[in-house]
Amino acid sequence: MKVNIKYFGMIAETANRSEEVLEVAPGLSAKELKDQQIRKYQISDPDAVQLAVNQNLNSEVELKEGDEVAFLPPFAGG
Amino acid sequence: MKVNIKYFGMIAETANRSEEVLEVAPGLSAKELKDQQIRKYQISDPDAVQLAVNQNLNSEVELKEGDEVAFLPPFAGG
Amino acid sequence: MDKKKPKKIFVQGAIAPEKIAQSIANHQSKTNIGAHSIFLGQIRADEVNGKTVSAIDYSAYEEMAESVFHEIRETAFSKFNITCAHIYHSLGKVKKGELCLFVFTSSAHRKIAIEACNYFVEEIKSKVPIFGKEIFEDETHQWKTNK
Amino acid sequence: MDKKKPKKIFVQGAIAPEKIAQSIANHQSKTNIGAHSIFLGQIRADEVNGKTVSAIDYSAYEEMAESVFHEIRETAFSKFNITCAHIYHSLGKVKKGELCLFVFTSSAHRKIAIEACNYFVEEIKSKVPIFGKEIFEDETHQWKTNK
Repeated sequence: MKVNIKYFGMIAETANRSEEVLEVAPGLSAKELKDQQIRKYQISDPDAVQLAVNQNLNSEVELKEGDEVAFLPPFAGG
Repeated sequence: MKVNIKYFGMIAETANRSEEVLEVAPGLSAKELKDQQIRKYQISDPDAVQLAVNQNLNSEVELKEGDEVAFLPPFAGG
Repeated sequence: MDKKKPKKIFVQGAIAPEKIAQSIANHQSKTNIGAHSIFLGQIRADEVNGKTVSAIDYSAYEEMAESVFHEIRETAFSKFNITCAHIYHSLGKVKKGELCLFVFTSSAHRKIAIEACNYFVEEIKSKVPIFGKEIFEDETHQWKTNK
Repeated sequence: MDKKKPKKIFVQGAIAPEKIAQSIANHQSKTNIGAHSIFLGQIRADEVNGKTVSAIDYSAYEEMAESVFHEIRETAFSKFNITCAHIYHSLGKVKKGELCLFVFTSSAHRKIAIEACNYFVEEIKSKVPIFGKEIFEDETHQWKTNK
């Protein structure tokens, strides 16, 4: 199944991309996707990376076809 | 001896004056002056009236020649 | 030093929004500032026994007010690591909806700017001899008291 | 109702002081307001390892940011008796000394306006997905993190 991934800030810079569509195994969890992409792009300080699935901060969910998964570095508004 | 008296806000309105120079007995305390003027002008709510002697909030002092005594109603800045 | 300069607190009539914009713009060259906190007092059209406030006419024991204000300022600079502070209060008539108080503090960090701004507002309300006559639409009035 | 209207939080580039004056002036017809509290974030020329920040380039997960911001706003209106609230944050490059955040709350009474303003600032800093690239004078950069 397909999931739409978005990368922001420092993560987008490290991954050298801001979006991609990935084909993943049904039943993959957001947490597993996070670990996989962090290894793939060698993203530093993984504990500081938060995942938003369909705009909700949550790594505990199982992904579904068409989900939007955002990789978010620490917030820096203001 | 002479003291310079200033009235502000509601007190000036009640006393119908904003300044006057009074001849008072040497040794008169600010507190005594306050009581005397409050009676004279029938100023309401005397507990809400603060006295500033030479710009310091203090009714406990003995007055000296040339002191400036201000009768201050409740503050309302802002 | 901004801190040492004696500052006038009083302005005649309402404080214009453009004055606030000008004060903000004046700080763009101070690049050690990260946060500004601003408080504005505005005249409310309060209803009292069926009558509506149309303006407040402010007066003050000016010499004492300037000196109390100077002490508040000195204390604020010793308590808070602010880079600057600007305070203006109206004298004379300020109509409903217009501004009568402008407190503006700046610091490298937000919490300091915010705490200092609150400190100024509370100190000004409780310690500075300013008096306000609330004028109703029918030209009668009552005297305002800070709670 | 001001409260219900969906609001845009993001503006391109720095926030102009004139925009702040305009926002203030727009409230002069709301005569139930007695106090405004304003917070402004300004870009500091911080020094890091001998290099000086010349600008911050802001980006955001915009759709999520707008929706998180909407929730913050709803919560603020349920927690605080404010008459209105306006918040703007920059996207793109904001130079040192320029403004990147404008939070503006109004209420009948000062404490409510001030508390609500602080609430917005803290919530925006901790919950809204905004990212900042600190650009140094030599065109190198580092990523900013809120503390």
